[in-house]
Amino acid sequence: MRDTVRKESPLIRLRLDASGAATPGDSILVAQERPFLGHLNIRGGRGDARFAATIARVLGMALPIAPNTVVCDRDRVAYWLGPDEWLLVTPAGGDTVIADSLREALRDAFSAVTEVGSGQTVIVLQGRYVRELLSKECPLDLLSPSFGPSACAQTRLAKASVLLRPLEADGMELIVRRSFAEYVWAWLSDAGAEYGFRAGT
Amino acid sequence: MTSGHRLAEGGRIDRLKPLAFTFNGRRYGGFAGDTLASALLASGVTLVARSWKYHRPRGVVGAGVEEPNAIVQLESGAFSVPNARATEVSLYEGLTARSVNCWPGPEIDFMALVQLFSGLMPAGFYYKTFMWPRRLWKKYEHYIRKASGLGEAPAVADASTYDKMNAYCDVLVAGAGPAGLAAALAAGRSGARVIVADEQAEFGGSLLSLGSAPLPRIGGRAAGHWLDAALRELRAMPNVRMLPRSTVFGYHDANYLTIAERRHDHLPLGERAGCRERIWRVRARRVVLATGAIERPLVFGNNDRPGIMLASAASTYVNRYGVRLASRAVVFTNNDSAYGSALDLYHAGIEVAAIVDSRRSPGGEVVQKVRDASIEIIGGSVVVDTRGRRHLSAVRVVQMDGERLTGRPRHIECGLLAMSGGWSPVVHLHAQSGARPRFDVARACFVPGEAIQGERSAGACNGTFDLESCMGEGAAAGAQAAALSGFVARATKPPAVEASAPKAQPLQPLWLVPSPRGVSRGPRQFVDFQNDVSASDIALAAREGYRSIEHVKRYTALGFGTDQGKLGNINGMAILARELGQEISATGTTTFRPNYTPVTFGAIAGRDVGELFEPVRTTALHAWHEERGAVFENVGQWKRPRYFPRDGESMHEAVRRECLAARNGVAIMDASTLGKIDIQGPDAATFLDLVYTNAWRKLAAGRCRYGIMLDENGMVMDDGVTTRLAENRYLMTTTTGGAARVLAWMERWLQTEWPNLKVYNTSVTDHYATAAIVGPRSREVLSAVCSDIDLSAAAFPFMSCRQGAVAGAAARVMRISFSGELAYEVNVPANEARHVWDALLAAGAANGITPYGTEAMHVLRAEKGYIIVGQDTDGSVTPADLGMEWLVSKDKDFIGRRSLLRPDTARDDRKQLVGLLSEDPSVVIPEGSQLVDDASASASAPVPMLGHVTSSYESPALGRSIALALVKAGRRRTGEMLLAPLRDGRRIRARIVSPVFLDPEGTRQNA
Amino acid sequence: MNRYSIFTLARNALGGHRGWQAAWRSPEPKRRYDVVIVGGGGHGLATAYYLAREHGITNVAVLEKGWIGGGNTGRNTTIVRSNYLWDEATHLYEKSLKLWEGLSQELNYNVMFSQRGVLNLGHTLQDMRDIERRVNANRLNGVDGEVLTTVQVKAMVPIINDSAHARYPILGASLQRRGGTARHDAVAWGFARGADSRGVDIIQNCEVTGIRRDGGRVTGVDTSRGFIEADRVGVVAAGHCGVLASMAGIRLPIESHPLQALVSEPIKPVLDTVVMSNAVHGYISQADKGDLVIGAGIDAYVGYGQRGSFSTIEGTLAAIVELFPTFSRVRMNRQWAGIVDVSPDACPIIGLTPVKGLYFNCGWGTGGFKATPGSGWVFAHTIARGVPHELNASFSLERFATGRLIDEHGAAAVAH
Amino acid sequence: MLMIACPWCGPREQTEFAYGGEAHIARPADPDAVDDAQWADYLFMRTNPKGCHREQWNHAFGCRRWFNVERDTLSYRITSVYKPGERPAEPAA
Ligand SMILES: Cc1cc2nc3c(=O)[nH]c(=O)nc-3n(C[C@H](O)[C@H](O)[C@H](O)COP(=O)(O)OP(=O)(O)OC[C@H]3O[C@@H](n4cnc5c(N)ncnc54)[C@H](O)[C@@H]3O)c2cc1C
Ligand SMILES: NC(=O)c1ccc[n+]([C@@H]2O[C@H](COP(=O)([O-])OP(=O)(O)OC[C@H]3O[C@@H](n4cnc5c(N)ncnc54)[C@H](O)[C@@H]3O)[C@@H](O)[C@H]2O)c1
Ligand SMILES: Cc1cc2nc3c(=O)[nH]c(=O)nc-3n(C[C@H](O)[C@H](O)[C@H](O)COP(=O)(O)O)c2cc1C
Ligand SMILES: [Zn+2]
Repeated sequence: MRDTVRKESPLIRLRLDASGAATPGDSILVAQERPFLGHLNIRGGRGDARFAATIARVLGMALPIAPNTVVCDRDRVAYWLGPDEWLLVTPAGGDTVIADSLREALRDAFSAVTEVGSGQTVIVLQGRYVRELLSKECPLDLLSPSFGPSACAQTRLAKASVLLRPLEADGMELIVRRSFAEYVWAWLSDAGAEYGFRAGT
Repeated sequence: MTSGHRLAEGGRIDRLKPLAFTFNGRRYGGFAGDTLASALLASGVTLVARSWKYHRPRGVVGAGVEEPNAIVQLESGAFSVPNARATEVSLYEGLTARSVNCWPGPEIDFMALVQLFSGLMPAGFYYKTFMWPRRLWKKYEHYIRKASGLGEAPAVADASTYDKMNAYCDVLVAGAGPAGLAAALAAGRSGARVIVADEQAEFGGSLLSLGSAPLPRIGGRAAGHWLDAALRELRAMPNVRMLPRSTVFGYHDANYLTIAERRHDHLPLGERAGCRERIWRVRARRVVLATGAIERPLVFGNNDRPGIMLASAASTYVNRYGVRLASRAVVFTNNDSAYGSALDLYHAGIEVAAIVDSRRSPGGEVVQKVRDASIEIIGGSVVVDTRGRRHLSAVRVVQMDGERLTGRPRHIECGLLAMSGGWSPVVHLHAQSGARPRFDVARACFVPGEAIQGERSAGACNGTFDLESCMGEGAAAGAQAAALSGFVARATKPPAVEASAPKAQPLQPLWLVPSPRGVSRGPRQFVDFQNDVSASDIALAAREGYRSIEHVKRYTALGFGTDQGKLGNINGMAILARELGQEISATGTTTFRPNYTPVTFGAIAGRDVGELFEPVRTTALHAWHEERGAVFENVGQWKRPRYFPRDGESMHEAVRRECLAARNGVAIMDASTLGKIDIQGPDAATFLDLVYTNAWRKLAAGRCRYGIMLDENGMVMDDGVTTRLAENRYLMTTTTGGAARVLAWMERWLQTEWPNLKVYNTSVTDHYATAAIVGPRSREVLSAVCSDIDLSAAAFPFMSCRQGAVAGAAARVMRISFSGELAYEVNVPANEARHVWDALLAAGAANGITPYGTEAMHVLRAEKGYIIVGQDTDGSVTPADLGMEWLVSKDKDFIGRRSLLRPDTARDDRKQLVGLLSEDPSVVIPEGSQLVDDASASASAPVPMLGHVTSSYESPALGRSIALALVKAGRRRTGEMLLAPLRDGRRIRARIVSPVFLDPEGTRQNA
Repeated sequence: MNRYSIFTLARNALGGHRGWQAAWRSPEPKRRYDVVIVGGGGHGLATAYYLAREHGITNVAVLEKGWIGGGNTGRNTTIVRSNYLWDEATHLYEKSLKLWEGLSQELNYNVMFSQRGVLNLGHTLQDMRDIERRVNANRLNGVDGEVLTTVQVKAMVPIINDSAHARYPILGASLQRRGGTARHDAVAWGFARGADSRGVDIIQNCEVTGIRRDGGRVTGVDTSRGFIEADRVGVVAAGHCGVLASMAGIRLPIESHPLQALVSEPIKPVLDTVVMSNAVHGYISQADKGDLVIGAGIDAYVGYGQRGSFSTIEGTLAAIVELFPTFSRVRMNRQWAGIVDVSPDACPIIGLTPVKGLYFNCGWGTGGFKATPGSGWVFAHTIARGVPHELNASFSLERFATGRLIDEHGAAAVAH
Repeated sequence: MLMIACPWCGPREQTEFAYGGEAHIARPADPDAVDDAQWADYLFMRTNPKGCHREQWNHAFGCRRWFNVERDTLSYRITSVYKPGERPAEPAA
């Protein structure tokens, strides 16, 4: 029954699917939406050593302990959001199962597992000038090499909060809230015009 | 050797690239590399402006940002730039400019008539006049305003776009003269991240203005070659960012500096693409200030005529722009540097009639060179006055003995007077950083004081005036800055400089040239050219008790102009010090503030205008609303449908239809914008008990409850329904506008006051979309798309929650009602919202399901007497004021409770929420109306007011108007008749009733 | 005292303006005064003036740590209006406005009070409800006020962005025609001159460093120029009132914040009205000299630095360009900040303290310039009589304990 | 423009944070045990010093944690950053 439910991503109104593929290059900066991934907000671990172990057992991967880092495991990425807060991004549909098993395993622990997948979306930017583009209204030192793969940061992009994760080869992943997604996209395309901003699929 | 006013050769202009431009309607020619000022001078145009107050003829005085006079309006329409400084404007093909503040033009300016009355217009004259008769002040002021201002704001919107950039660097170098370049090279070679910015089009600073005569050699080669090589080297370094045409305009706390980069304005209008300006916000570990020095004018009689300029500016026009400024010149100085200028003029073929030097017996190498060129040196003398109508024609030279003028005056004819009163280091950024410049008596200038932030000054801005030392300081500062940022700077010896400024004889401070008839009676001796402040104005201010330099600034307008007193301030301070018999250090400076030079509003606004002014937040159903022609309302950052007009309907008709559908059939609303917070943890109930006024522990899982929360002052701050999803899990809803505030508020209490409470809050506002299905037919409609929830009243009672599939989507359905009808709120993941919404509309089609907006929602809730926080409350309303004592627990503490017990807050005659029915049911009392009683209705002001109308509508269900109001002791007055006096003179009579107009028993919602 | 008029000006012109006396003396402090006023801003000087004029108390010193008018009086955006929401505030500010209307003549000093009208724009439906409520209340209180439509706003301010497609379109405005601006420095100087001519000593560069008390009574103040005895001390030190309160051992419900302002380069007249917007957060007027005077936001943190954050300036100029697109190419010349004393209900505290003879007048926050004459008038009364005037009776310190706040935040109007 | 070292995320720019006012104002454990004046003291009275100030900040655009900052209100210089429940580091002698 569930399969028949039609989904719409936060950026549906932009009709990105119609925009065709573009390859990033010197004068092209490509942005894509990665819709419908599973997003789980995980809270816990305050003074509870078992929490980490339980998570690691259930997920088969550890949560990042160092602030502003990620742990990637195959197709899942865990982001540090706070000293007792993480985001787990899974392939589409994967979140429900994981959420259920986490809740079950953490039954007795002070914790919270919350589905937030419809509340945010992923935008991937690719191209040589991605960091320069974001630097326009992100106050982080994005041109510093220390912000590389395995790092992540919750920060500000213009007037929206974003979660940033550097990808290999000039890529950057942005996780934005659904209701801010169009604003962020509009900002990116406006500020990115000089770098040949294009929507990709 | 020359053709007209342009030298045949030399300078950095490109004679192969002629450019045409228009000034005051006349066409002229210049070359690539010119500024507007140099092109005008090379075209023989010297009268370029009229002064602000007296409309005196004015010419170009400087060659850079210090220029006070040559203010022009550039271009027109969307490209118009008010108050551009001709000395900063790069010439381009087709440039159009005109003088400002004169009519019809600077040559003939009718406003110059005010000069006749200038005796009546000393500093602060307007404080003494225009007071009688009182009512005429408006007229006087009208003319004062007309006379004020320089350029004009464009009349049309700006077509340009602006950009901003955040940048981090190890070393920021402000200024790319020899000191700055040496610093950038030293820091850049260490591998440090370097940004070097200079306000000019070309890097090089004063090196760009060197003449051919005493040409220094740097590192064994001609200065120009060294410069080219240095720039090549810098360009090749990937760690160095060079920003020409970029002014460091602000030095803020924590080594945060702001830079305005101008990317466009040097290009012909047709070639301008991309953003016009870019603001750089730089976090620098260390800063090297290498901003140079500005030459000081001398203060003597009629020192403001066109043809009188700074000696260094004269050099620049001759050397850098190849301008033949005049055929005959006089130089007036108190120091050596103007001797170099004299030589520059001389080598350019300009006759230098004399150097007037206030020092009795100038000597030394450079003086000798001048003598060798057979230029007369008149020592121990000063220029006391000048002649000329629209241009300088002669100067009057008198011998000076101490402060006394002696001997016979001598007139020397000349078309150019190049003056130098010494140099003022550009300590502006240093001072902005919080440091205090100190007065250096030996060098007779303010120099940087002790650093407060991570900065160091090098070169002329540090009071160092010879090239070799400037470069040495620059290199040292650059290397030190890199080292302090953790880089290893190889100790490279700064390049040796040969034949730079020959050993100097000390300057003789000369702040005010004695006036033959005394300062107050003699010809005006201008201190601040732009604001027409003269030495006598400063003396007057001091005499009248305005003794602080800050008072003098404000009384006379000294330094208030677009140049911020870059030329005049120092002389003004010294003149004041003399008037008060103080040291200059005791007088001090006025406060240096950003901006170093003016910055375009649009650039500082950046992209945050128009569509991007503020994020537009929309729900997952926004596209549908648009398709259905919704009229939207801004609620915080959200766009919410206000109503859905059908063809030709007015708002009134649409809202009426929507309301009736909800009351009689079924209606549907997008309620997704409500804040939703998932609250989990063993202490969740305890926590809710603290943030809400009512009790939460006993609420059963699967049940919902309305709550209000107070601020600690006891006033209502938000409300909403919270559902207990499970033993340790609640879903809280908040108002649309309050969502972020409430979450932040709860987090703050948890993290700082009650860290031991085991509670986690997660915002799920964006994750869930919410459809409210409202009306007697809502059960029917919902059951058509939801088979796994028993929707019967018994199985699914009012104020409870069920999980199930709605149109196949996993949903939480709450049976809650903001309308008083049988109603359900369906929460589904927002990605599936449209699917579910479409299904609900399809299922309701047969029942005429009607989408409705916030306006109908407001009417429906008002009929039930439900409040809107922020509309029916205003931050001064308690639960009791709203008649909600029943929601206030007596058995527990909660935020704001203690405040409710204070005598004023506990009063029972406070403003209370009541219902109002106008006597004439067809009259809707305007929201915001004030209410008075019969007795005071005809009283004269102040009329005692009892309260005001917070919400007011025509109620389709009741067939009449209704209103809610906050009224003093309102509940006790139930039944009384009040009056709402309207501004149009009408008085609406209305009776106080219960705020619940419809179905007080709640039978409809419990159906 | 020289009288100021066009005739005396003409007469003095003949003498090269050498005949003018000092507008105020610069005396050495005496050992004792009947009343010491701490703070030589507009409010302190006005207090001294009215003490002398209305109550005949002339053995008064105004102690100023720097130069008079150098605090917020000299760094504000000079908006004057009286259309506040709550009765108490309205009456106080209206008293002030009435004094403004004759101030130049009364002081014989042109303070350039210019009633060019103040517009408060509404951008949301709730803004408009609030405007209706406030204007209705004003009129019943005898204060002029009108509600304008968007079209009327546009007619008054042709350069304003009246697009219905703006992010926050202008839905209307309130207008107080009697509101306007005044020349801030002149207000301080005019009151100083008036007070001085009645015998008040204005002592600059005299910082109060301690408040001495004998048990529950105040006995005088320690200053950078020695101890000065007085059994009545009125503190009117705006941003520094918290510092002075702690000298007297009392605490105030006040926080001091940086509030910034900026001016453009002078341009020819284009904006004849004061325009304030709450939702888009900017307020602007054009000074007689031609510069656009723009108030920037308040920084959230406590700050005594007379400087704020650049981000605040960015937000303000975005709002200004959004409201006035033709100002995009105008340039910002200078920015600065003052230290504003913000109270929890955005209303002042004027009255007695637990220490006998010690009076405080503070908490004017972002909006006290307009109150200068009125504030001085009621404070003089309070000090002279030892009890508040009925106009400031509600503005007591006790209200924070009883809960009787006068919550001007509720007015949803910026308090300038 | 401050640069604030979030105890978790490290130095971040001021615009990522929200200010929370004076720190270490404890809510009366039993609000009923205090009189109106004491309650007003807790609610409204602030030390508002010119100089060293301990205050709360929230890393609003980052990890959303509240923490304490010791800052000079005149120079705006930050002298210490510490987590809730902790005391500021003693200034180095
Ligand atoms: C940017 C800005 C814009 C504003 N805009 C407006 C506006 O448009 N309209 C409006 O009505 N209001 C406005 N205000 C508010 C208004 O400026 C103030 O409320 C008002 O000027 C306060 O006047 P005052 O005389 O009380 O304070 P101030 O003028 O600040 O005077 C207090 C004086 O006390 C002195 N002092 C402090 N400590 C001591 C001590 N220990 N010893 C001796 N002297 C001391 C100070 O040096 C200062 O001179 C604005 C304020 C600012 C900063
Ligand atoms: N003979 C004398 O008495 C005398 C006096 C002064 C200077 N000089 C000579 O001038 C030279 C000084 O060299 P220097 O490098 O110190 O200064 P400089 O004047 O050569 O260079 C300073 C540069 O900084 C730029 N600048 C200033 N403020 C800026 C800002 N806020 N943002 C961006 N750019 C800014 C200027 O436009 C200029 O290009 C030396 O050669 C020295 O001998 C001689
Ligand atoms: C209403 C008003 C108008 C002002 N206009 C100007 C102006 O035209 N030019 C200028 O340089 N400064 C102007 N200023 C700012 C002052 O120069 C100064 O910055 C301000 O009084 C604060 O003092 P400070 O910068 O010395 O601390 C103005 C200030 C005010 C309050
Ligand atoms: Zn953080």
